[in-house]
Amino acid sequence: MSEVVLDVRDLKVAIGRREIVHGVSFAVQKGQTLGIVGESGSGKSLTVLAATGLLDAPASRVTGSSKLSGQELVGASPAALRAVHGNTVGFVFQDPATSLNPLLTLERQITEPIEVHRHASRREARARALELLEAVGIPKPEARLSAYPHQLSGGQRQRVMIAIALANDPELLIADEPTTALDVTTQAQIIDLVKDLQQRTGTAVVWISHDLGVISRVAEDVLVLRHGDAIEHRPILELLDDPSDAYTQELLQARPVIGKHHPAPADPEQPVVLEVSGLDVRFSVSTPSGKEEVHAVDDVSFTLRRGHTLGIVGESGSGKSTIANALTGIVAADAGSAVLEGDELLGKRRSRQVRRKLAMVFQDPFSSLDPKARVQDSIAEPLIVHGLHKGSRDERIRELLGLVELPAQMAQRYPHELSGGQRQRVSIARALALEPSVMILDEATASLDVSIQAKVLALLTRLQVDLGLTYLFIAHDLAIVQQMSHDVLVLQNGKTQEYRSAAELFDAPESDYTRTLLDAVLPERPVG
Amino acid sequence: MRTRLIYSVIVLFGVSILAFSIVHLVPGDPVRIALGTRYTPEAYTALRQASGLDQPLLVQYFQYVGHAVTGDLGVSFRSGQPVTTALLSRLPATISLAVVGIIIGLAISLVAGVWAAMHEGGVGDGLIRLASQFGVSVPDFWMGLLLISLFSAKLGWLPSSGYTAITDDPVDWLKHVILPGATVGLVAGAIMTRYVRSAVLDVRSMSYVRTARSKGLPPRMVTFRHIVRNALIPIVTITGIQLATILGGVLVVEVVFAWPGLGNLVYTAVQNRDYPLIQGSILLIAAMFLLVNFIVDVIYALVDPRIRLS
Amino acid sequence: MTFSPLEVGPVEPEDDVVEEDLRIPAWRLLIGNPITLISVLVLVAVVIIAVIGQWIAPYGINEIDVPRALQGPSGAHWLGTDDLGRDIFSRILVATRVSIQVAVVSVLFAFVIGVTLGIVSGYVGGWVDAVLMRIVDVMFAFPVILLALAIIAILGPSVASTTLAIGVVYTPIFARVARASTLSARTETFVQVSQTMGTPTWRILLKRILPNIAAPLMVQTSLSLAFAILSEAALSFLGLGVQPPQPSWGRMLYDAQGFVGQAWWMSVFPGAAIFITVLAFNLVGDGLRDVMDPKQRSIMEARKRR
Amino acid sequence: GGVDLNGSGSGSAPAGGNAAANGGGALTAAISAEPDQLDPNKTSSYASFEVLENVYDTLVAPDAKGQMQPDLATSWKTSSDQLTWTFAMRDGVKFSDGTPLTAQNVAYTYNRIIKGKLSPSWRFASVTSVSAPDDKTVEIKVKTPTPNLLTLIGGFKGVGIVEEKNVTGNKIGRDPIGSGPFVVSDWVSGDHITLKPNANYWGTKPKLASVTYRFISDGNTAITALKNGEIQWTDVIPPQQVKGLQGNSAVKTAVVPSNDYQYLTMNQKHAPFNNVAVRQAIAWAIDRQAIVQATTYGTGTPNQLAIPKQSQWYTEYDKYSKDENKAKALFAQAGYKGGTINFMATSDYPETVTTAQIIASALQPYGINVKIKTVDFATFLSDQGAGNWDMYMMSWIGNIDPAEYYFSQQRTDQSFNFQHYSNAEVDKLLDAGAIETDQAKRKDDYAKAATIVADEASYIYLYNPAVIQAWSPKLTGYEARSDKAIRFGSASISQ
Ligand SMILES: Nc1ncnc2c1ncn2[C@@H]1O[C@H](COP(=O)(O)OP(=O)(O)OP(=O)(O)O)[C@@H](O)[C@H]1O
Ligand SMILES: Nc1ncnc2c1ncn2[C@@H]1O[C@H](COP(=O)(O)OP(=O)(O)OP(=O)(O)O)[C@@H](O)[C@H]1O
Ligand SMILES: [Mg+2]
Ligand SMILES: [Mg+2]
Repeated sequence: MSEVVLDVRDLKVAIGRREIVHGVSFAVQKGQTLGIVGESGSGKSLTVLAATGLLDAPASRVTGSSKLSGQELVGASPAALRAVHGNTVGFVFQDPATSLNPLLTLERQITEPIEVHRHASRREARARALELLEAVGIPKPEARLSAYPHQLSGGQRQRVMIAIALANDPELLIADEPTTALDVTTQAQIIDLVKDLQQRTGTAVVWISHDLGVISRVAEDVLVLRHGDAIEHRPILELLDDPSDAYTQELLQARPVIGKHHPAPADPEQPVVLEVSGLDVRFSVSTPSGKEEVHAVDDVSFTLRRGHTLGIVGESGSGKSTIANALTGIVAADAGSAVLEGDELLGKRRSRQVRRKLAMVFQDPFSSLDPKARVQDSIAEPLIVHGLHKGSRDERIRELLGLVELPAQMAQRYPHELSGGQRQRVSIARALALEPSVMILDEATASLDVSIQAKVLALLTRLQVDLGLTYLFIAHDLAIVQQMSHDVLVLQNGKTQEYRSAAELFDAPESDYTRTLLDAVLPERPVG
Repeated sequence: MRTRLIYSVIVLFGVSILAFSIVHLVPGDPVRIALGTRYTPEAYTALRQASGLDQPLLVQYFQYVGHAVTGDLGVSFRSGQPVTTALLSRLPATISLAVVGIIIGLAISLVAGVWAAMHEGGVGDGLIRLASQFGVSVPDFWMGLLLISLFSAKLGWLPSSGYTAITDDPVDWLKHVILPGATVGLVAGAIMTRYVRSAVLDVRSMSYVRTARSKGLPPRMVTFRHIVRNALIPIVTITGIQLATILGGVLVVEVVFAWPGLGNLVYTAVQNRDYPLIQGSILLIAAMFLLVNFIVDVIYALVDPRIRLS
Repeated sequence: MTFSPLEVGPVEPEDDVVEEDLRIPAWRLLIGNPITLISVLVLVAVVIIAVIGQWIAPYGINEIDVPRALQGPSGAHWLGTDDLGRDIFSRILVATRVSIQVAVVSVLFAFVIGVTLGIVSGYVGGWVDAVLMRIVDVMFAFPVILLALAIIAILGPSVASTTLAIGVVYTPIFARVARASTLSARTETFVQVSQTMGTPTWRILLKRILPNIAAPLMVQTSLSLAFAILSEAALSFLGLGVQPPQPSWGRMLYDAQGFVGQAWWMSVFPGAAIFITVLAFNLVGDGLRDVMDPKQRSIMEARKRR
Repeated sequence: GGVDLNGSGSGSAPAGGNAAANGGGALTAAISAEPDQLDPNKTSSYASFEVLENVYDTLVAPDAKGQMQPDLATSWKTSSDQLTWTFAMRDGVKFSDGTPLTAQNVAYTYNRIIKGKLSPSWRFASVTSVSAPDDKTVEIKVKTPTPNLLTLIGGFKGVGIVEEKNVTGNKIGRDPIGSGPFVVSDWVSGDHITLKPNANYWGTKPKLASVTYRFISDGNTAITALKNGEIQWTDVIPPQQVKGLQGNSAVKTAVVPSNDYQYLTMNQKHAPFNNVAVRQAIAWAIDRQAIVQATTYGTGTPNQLAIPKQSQWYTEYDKYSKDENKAKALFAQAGYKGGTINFMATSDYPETVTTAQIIASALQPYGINVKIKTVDFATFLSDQGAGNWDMYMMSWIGNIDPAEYYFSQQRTDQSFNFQHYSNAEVDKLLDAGAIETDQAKRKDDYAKAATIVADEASYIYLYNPAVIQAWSPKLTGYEARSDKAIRFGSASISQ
């Protein structure tokens, strides 16, 4: 047994009166990776921050013990903690967009911990920074040293974060959802990078993720957290093969995996509802150096039949949302046509009647409901605007809530009194109120936990079957696209890479790009 | 920057129209004021003609703007002095007061605001917030009278009023500028403290601050290099607003301290219905306002590479 | 497509639980803060005095009695008498109405005009926005005191013109605040949802934008009320506000200017009335900001629950 | 005294050049406003004259009692028809720049005022020509006998003798050249004006090394500065502060009755003031004592006519007192039942606002609702001319000769008869007084006219305010004068 780097015993965290982490214990050894999984809010971040003495919430209280190479961190003095942070422990946080200081050069940000802990001279620190940038795979590191964070892509920023965390060869690396905000392809690169570095330096790693797929790729051991309790703490393969806890089983179950679920079959003879051809959208972005053009959607065509689902998939920035926005009229299309049940959507002011036939459900359930409006007011809006309810309005609202499996009392609530899944259901109910011909779902489940995502997806499938709905399903996760769609359109840089029936596409991808996407999908179970 | 310039010209043009119409809408006869209590009707007509007040308003306006474009703001109706000269002679006092006031305000607000934000929710924070509310709620003329009666009348440390140019005697300049500067600075400081505090609070919860702490940096480095520096943009903004306000003339304070600033000049000009002088001062104040905004923009770019490099 | 009313199926228990409904109503939080509570009570008292002041005043506000002039505080005249022998306590009580009335009406004026301009400008954008905002810019660049001086000079000094002057001066501020908030509210997804549903613009402005920018507006309103009282005092201090013999706090300070040395009570008490009222408005504004700001609010709630 | 923090004074070399001769020290004086300009013939602001008094000379000048004495002219005589005045000029007078001052300069100045219709031109209303037959002689011809010509051309520095070169060079506004004891050496806009002794002065050389005028509009500030020793002289003193100052041994306070007067008047174009009984009723209804007390704090002198006691032209008259019964009876006689009247006051003269409030309270019992409209002085003057007022209070200042007290305000259709008073008898008396050369008869004419004016309450004369000045005991050789002329020529200051 090699040496224990971090040893956490019965760690409890309370904020205010509320205890959030109820006594968690775990240990990580040198060169080993511990994965922590759990739903959002289960206390993953709090546990790790408290264990390393980085928790800074007002009125927080930490008890228990956490030893880093034998040194007790719970209750340690700020100075003692500072000597550890950035030195023997390195941190990588979730959001690469905001975790680097926008006003400082990369050099400054990387050399800071080196100068502070190693008392290195400017030149030595700079040399080390170069080395680190090279190690994390930033091209032309010399030139990049004087760059600012906004000049880097998301993946590059996360690499810089890793460089900072590894600057002083820490014994322990804490990675809190380091790849959640990244594309699948970038995510795979970052995972490989960390594994590679770990092999070279023998650093112990604690890797937090809500995605079991990621964890199974990086970790040897897994700790499953739920509501602040450790439910399972076992080697990963053991857990995957034989989950003992019901909750773990559910997590595994809910995980979208390619080929696991298929959409209900749809009748190919159904009439065409939406016919899009040659859709083209350009944005002119004004920069101080002049106007620049972004070709967001480049000559995209597709048809959608009643009762079918068309999946649109692609990396971030590939133009998926822009297609949806052009159809709903939020952005203006530059060319092309879109005919919805005989009505041309593009290029003119559309009537209110036409607008009604296209409903949209957005990604973020937090921002798509008016925080100042009760659930019933949000659902009532389309009813009032289009005069859609025949009988009593309250009756109809209750009916719609029933359709999305929410109790009628929810009508009185405000959005902040709902969970994410409930909010997304309300959004769906509001879309249903329009009695639309086509429903556009733009990453409708991307921000939900896997178990809730699974339920919402199931709800959508049921509604499609029961009500004969037609979906335009936008997502970046190939597995759920596969689960929901009859046809799939793969988009890259606004261009169609492949547009075929889902079955054919997943069986035998034609374009290289589709293949890269499929390759980057994490396997269900790591080998060995 | 060019659009900024065009924008400034448009705003100045709008200001000139507003200034001109307002000035001429105000009742009160400048000629009678200028002639004093005894005069003959002939003298009245003569002066009216001599000052061009008998012309149609539109003609007066276009003549005014025509000259203003060449930098000629006309001559003061009362003193016969060129308006530009009269305004320039007031600038040193105005700028002295503004600079000293803003320095005092900044010093107070940076120290108190940053400290309060870094100790959010504590007793000190509560006291600073309350004190800043007191400062915002006290009428400034009141504060001025108080300072005079304490430091000048009671203790005799500082002169109660007046102004010496810094070029004549820097020590004397300082003695004279301290009290009015403190009056202006305390009020500005109270207002700015609130903004500094909330700006620092906003930054403090940013993810990159957690990153900085995770590097084990000393607290001072985290506070200044990472937090305060990122809070500078809103701080610069509110400083600019305060500076522009003081430059525009803190009339009541200037009256209390017999300070020869623009506010005092404008006030007498209004009393005398000295149209060219009023219009000139309004244009100057507006121009300074725009200039300060411009400088604020430049500082933004200096502080923030995202603005500088894009 | 027909929607057959489905049976409301058995609702399966959601296990993504919502935090228990521990929300504390905003007003409870507001008055939970002792400083805010005191400020609210002060304001309530001020409003009551504004309404009934003239009936509870022990003396008539214009009972001039020169031989009795400039007497210090005493049993007969709690806060002393002024240069014409009038009772200062009575005048302060009666003056409350004017000061509050000027502040409230002018801020109401500024609110209605400013917010309308700001919302429309921010939401509609384009040239409407450009034109409206240039006008606002011009008003901002224009020296504030001069604008007020000029308006009062044009209309002649009176309560009405003071009110209008202060209202006009504050209009662009409300316009700016409303516009800035509208600009960010406009890009909120829920507004886009309403747009895609074909909801008419007026309805979006009224039902979606306005309630969601209420927080900054409320804060701005309470701060503006404070500043409006100060502005009335400053204008009256220059002799341009409320006209004698009607008392207002600022007017009383103006009258007291010449007596600072020998009759401190003439300036201290009206000054204190201004200061206390302004402070109360500012502190309530601060309290509102804390309650309205979601981040501040959860911190407060966390503390409350402790 | 406090610490002397006065920063000006020393420093630049005096313009006159003979600083050694005057060891009288540097004086700093506070006046309430900044002069608008220093052209004596053009300015109308008192602040300017406070400075110019020490910079310019006139042909003749009043002494402390208001008697006209030689100044630039040493003697004068009138022709037997009283239509030609001949003045003999003083020898060896020079402007401060060294140019000799001759009769030509006098003729130039007077003609400049007359032809340019400058503000003092009303003083030359009866003058038909001014000429200088030689360097030593000035000849003034008048239409009608003008017994008060000396007062007209000497009572006021607005007719100070200017240098042509200084005028045509457009310098006079800020760098005036006069022949008085001092010369302007420095003007820092908004802050101060400094005078230096005039090396070419014809009279006794001033002792002071310099006089600096600072502009302080706030009375408290000025008094604080005086007590602190920042200034040594000021007239920015609210009357209510006088008592406190008089008790202070570190300050000398002068309260001297002035030649100004305060009056109340009613618009006789408007009902009910076209009815003499209503005007008289109001004269009986008001409490003069209260007004004088509340506005001047005992420094003013109640007077029911315009001319003050110290003047040789004084007439006794004290008909009115507060009498409610008389007032009621007169209102009843006029059939006036009360109503609303507009009182115009101006914030630039706070006593008008105070008086307005006292009158409002005094008239309330008679069912009269006095609405006070306070405007700034510019508006006051416009409205005064436009006639949209019922009642106002104002002062009339700088008077020496009785004609100045009564003619332009009470003679039918004169330009300052804003109340539209018209009485043939009064007109006749005023016209006669203007040309009467017999002093005693002249005094009698004015006494009669004034009595009628007061009886008919065209003006309700209230009081003569005082000249209030205060200075440091270090300042010697200075005296406060009733005509508010501030002369530092013979003053000196001990260190
Ligand atoms: N500073 C704080 N103040 C109050 N409550 C907090 C604070 N930080 C976290 N919490 C609460 O603690 C609980 C656990 O939070 P934590 O951030 O550890 O969750 P997580 O498992 O990391 O979730 P996610 O996957 O969303 O990051 C949540 O209910 C959260 O609301
Ligand atoms: N309003 C806009 N103005 C300018 N550029 C825009 C605008 N909206 C989108 N873009 C650009 O168009 C491109 C496509 O964006 P789009 O939002 O459609 O991507 P996406 O595929 O939905 O990405 P994601 O998965 O991140 O949501 C991007 O480069 C984006 O920066
Ligand atoms: Mg987390
Ligand atoms: Mg998108």
